[in-house]
Amino acid sequence: MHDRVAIVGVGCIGFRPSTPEHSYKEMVYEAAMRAYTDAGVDPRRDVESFVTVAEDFHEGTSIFDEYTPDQIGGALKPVHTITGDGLHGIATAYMLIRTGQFDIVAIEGHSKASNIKTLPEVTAYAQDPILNRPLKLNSHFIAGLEMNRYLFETDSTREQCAAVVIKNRFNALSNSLAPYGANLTLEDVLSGPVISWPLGSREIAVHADGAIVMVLASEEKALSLSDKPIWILGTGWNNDSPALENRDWAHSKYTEEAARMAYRQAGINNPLEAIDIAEVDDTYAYKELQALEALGFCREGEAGTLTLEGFTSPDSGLPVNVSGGSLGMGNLLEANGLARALEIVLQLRGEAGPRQIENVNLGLAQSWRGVPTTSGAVLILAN
Amino acid sequence: MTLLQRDPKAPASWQGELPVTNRYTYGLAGEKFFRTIKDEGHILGTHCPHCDHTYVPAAAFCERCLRKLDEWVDVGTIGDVVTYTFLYVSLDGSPLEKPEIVAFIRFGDGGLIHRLGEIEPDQVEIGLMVEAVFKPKSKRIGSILDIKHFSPVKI
Amino acid sequence: MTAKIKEFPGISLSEQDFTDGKILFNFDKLNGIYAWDTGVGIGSYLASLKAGVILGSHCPNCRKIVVPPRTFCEFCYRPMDEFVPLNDSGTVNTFSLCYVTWDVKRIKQPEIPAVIDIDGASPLHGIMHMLGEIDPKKVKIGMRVKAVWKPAEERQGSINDILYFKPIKEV
Amino acid sequence: MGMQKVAVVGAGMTKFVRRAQETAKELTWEAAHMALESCEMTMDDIEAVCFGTAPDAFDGVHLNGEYVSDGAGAWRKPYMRSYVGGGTGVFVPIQGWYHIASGLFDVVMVVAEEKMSSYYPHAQAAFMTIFDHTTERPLKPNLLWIFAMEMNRYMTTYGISKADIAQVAVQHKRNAADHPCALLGDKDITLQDILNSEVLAWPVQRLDVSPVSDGAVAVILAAEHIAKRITDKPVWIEGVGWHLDTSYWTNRELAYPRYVEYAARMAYDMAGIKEPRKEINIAEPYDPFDYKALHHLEGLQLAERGKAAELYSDGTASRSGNMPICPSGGLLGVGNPIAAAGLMKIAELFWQLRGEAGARQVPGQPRRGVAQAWGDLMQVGTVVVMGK
Repeated sequence: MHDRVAIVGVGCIGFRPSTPEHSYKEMVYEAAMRAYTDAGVDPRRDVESFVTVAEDFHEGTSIFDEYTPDQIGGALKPVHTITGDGLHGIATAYMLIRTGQFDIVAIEGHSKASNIKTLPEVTAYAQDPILNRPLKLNSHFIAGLEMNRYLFETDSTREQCAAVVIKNRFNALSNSLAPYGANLTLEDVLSGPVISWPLGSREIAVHADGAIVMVLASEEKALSLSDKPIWILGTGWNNDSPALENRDWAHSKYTEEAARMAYRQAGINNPLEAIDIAEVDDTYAYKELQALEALGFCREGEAGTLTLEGFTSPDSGLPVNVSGGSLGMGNLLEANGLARALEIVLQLRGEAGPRQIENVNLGLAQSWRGVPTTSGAVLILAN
Repeated sequence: MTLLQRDPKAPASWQGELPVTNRYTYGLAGEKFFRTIKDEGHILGTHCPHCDHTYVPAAAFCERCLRKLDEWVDVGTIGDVVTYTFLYVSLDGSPLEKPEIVAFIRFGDGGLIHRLGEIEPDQVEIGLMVEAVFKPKSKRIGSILDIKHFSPVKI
Repeated sequence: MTAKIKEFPGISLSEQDFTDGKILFNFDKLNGIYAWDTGVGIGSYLASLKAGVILGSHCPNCRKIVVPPRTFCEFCYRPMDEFVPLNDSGTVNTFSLCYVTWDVKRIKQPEIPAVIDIDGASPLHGIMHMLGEIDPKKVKIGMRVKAVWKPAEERQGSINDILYFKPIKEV
Repeated sequence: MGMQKVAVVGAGMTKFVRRAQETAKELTWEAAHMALESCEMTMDDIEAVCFGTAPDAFDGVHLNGEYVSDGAGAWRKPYMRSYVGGGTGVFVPIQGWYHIASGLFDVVMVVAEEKMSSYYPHAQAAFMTIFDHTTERPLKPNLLWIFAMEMNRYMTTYGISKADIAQVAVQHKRNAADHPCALLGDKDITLQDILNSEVLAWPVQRLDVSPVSDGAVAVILAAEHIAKRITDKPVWIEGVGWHLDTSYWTNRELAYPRYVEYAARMAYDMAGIKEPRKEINIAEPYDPFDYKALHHLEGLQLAERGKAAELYSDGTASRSGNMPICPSGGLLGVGNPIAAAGLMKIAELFWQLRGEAGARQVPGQPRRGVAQAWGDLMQVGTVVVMGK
């Protein structure tokens, strides 16, 4: 059994509102080639198993697993799909290596969101067909309900949520991978159209296309392949009730539970002390605040104040979403968690360029699968 | 990274649809839950004695312990607004001129997602007591839409 | 333990139960519209079909020619180096005589789908298409066939620019 | 430190029916609930949940794994859904296996569910969307096409007759008559019934095909130290394997499933099996169509290429034969709610190896079995070897 597992290669392509020059297979191939080159492996010879994260209706194909192997070098190899976020995929690769049956495993996630012409209706098809779908409501209503209850229970404000948008889109200006960098004011964010009050349109991450591939390896292989292996110290994932009728509307219970699992593995008791940098889900701005509380970085109701005070800015106490988050890099569907993890890997390697944070040794990535789900995952990485 | 040149006449994209058409049965619990809404205008839940949790809408099983639930309870037609939103976009993403008022209304330990009606947006608040307004019995088919909306309880 | 299981759950319904209103149910339909980016490989394939040519691509490493064309080889994982126009003829690798449409309608005259190994591509490299202008009883694996194209002005850059493949009359 | 050994310790399933009244969540719950009861466990004992279902189009819910999660017992637990098309049913126990073998968990609930009847009016129509959206779907393909074409290629390559193949359907449907959950068990069915059934897509006839069905199956997996505490009859997962071939199915030899061979070799290696024909006592190859069982027996190295039909004609495959094949009745007899059908084979081996299969019990105290599923575009093999 291999106890220690590291990320030894990363590759990506994108991230842009549309990518008409290549098909999804060609796009993924480029990201994968970069990851394999980065890891110094030949996928046909060295990579023993492959994991893809994808959902049929996001691809427009039933049984999308069929179309996953070729572009990642997995043809006629042990390949499987997880219908989860990229962090679920990393956790899967982590488990596969820990069994001792595999030394090197690759994980792929991508978005061709620009190809889905009816995305709101596709998203709504995830609602319960008997209880909810007959109401014919745009799925943003679920975020509106959640945000409103979150603000109510925690005494947080729309301004605090807007501060997340300002921070993350400003951070994105220093990230050449991020298409949605901007220098915004509170007024800019709050004056945008309302989508599902209290949720405004500028608090919603816009979709983008792109692909991310990572290569994971057992300790022995990692040390021989890489000068800068990034170790997986903990993985956690969890679901709250999928039913809108049974869930906790204010708290991200799945993140609390996923974090508990990951912290236990990593031996972390005080996350704020232990963790130097975090990338969390911000596909809706309030989700960042909710996540920071669920992850135990602060008490309930404090995340908004800390954000307004700049505590989560790059040069401050706990830099959060230095990459720009999903608000800056775009909502990448199943690849969202991989984008969060990618930034942590780059930061821990000291390869984050103009946005590099000093002295980072331990980082956390967190993801959520979007409305209407209650599915989240946490990954803890160290250099 | 490709050596090949894309044919300059290549079409940018290929258009198509994913034809998915479904028929959903309401299932073991849904059958009785919606029959009762249709025939009696009552809202039912099921209670899990093991977890001391009352599921509304009624469920056939407890999601926490997976035990079978057969203790049915009538939870009345009045509940409180746990959270609400004013929704300005329609199902296809186009803007709505007049927002929909959508709420989660608590019954038992669960509740229902529905529209609020007979109310102005500025009157909506968390904790507001609202009552189910049913369609006339003759128009009810056994659907969540047999409830027209929830409106403030008239005192 | 398991051997004690006597009763297995699961309630079986008939179509009549639905039409008689014995149970409650509803319908829905996904409005799922997509515009899939064709990219370099398939984009060029479609453009070639419009011009009346079946296009393949060549892997310099495996020395094989594949169809439909792609920009990288899935077996050696290296970039393909050139597009190769193939012949519009081939050999029936396998086929079926199908009396049911995709949406389960019965038909009297069978559709004849086939995998056709395309001339000019490496062995066992074919595409799926239909056979036509042939008596269903006479279709054989190994039979030589040729594409029947739509008139040039009606072609749209689609696999349907080929109407079907018909037998080549051996001289 | 060695890899944690993993055992199956409980199983449950629903009847396989043409149209279930239960929702997808309820079917899932019924199987999961029965699996818990079968080994006297509660949800407090379950540390993680693995779920399998094939395309979302059937249940008719986007992100279907999330929607069904409560039925599987995923509430506030680590939960993932794995997905390899038709191969999913035998993959999801592999997913459960790596959850435990990794050392992260000790007890995992594994559930597979399919409610094909929710795709209306015709479940088969959903399969049009498994083909390539740009290069194949415009031809309006039918799922039967690829099976019929693969069957034709297989028959022609090896000179196998329709009657050779129809023996499979006869035996599996007869076996299924003893399965309490079966949809199409028939003790009296004959070779002529199969050969005279309506032609759908030559060479495929109506009775060569397993029926569209609804159903769910669950098994509970446990690490060695727990398994031994729960039961004196754990059934060990001795080997697992899976392989996915290229998407370009028209660029492959269809007469032989090399992806099944690779998956089988992976599982046999792990199980330490050198001579599968001698060391495997029961086989549950995937049989959505009768020829597929033969195709897969060859891929599983349990028969020479083109010779699997002989296992049926010489009696080896019968329930009292040397290597009973699909004593459950298989998909052809029990039914084919896709992912659930694969996991049914795992449940069958569990019951058979414990001697709890009732009227279906194969004689001679079998020691080891193999279950296999197949899926995607004639493309994926998933294999699990189980032993006492």
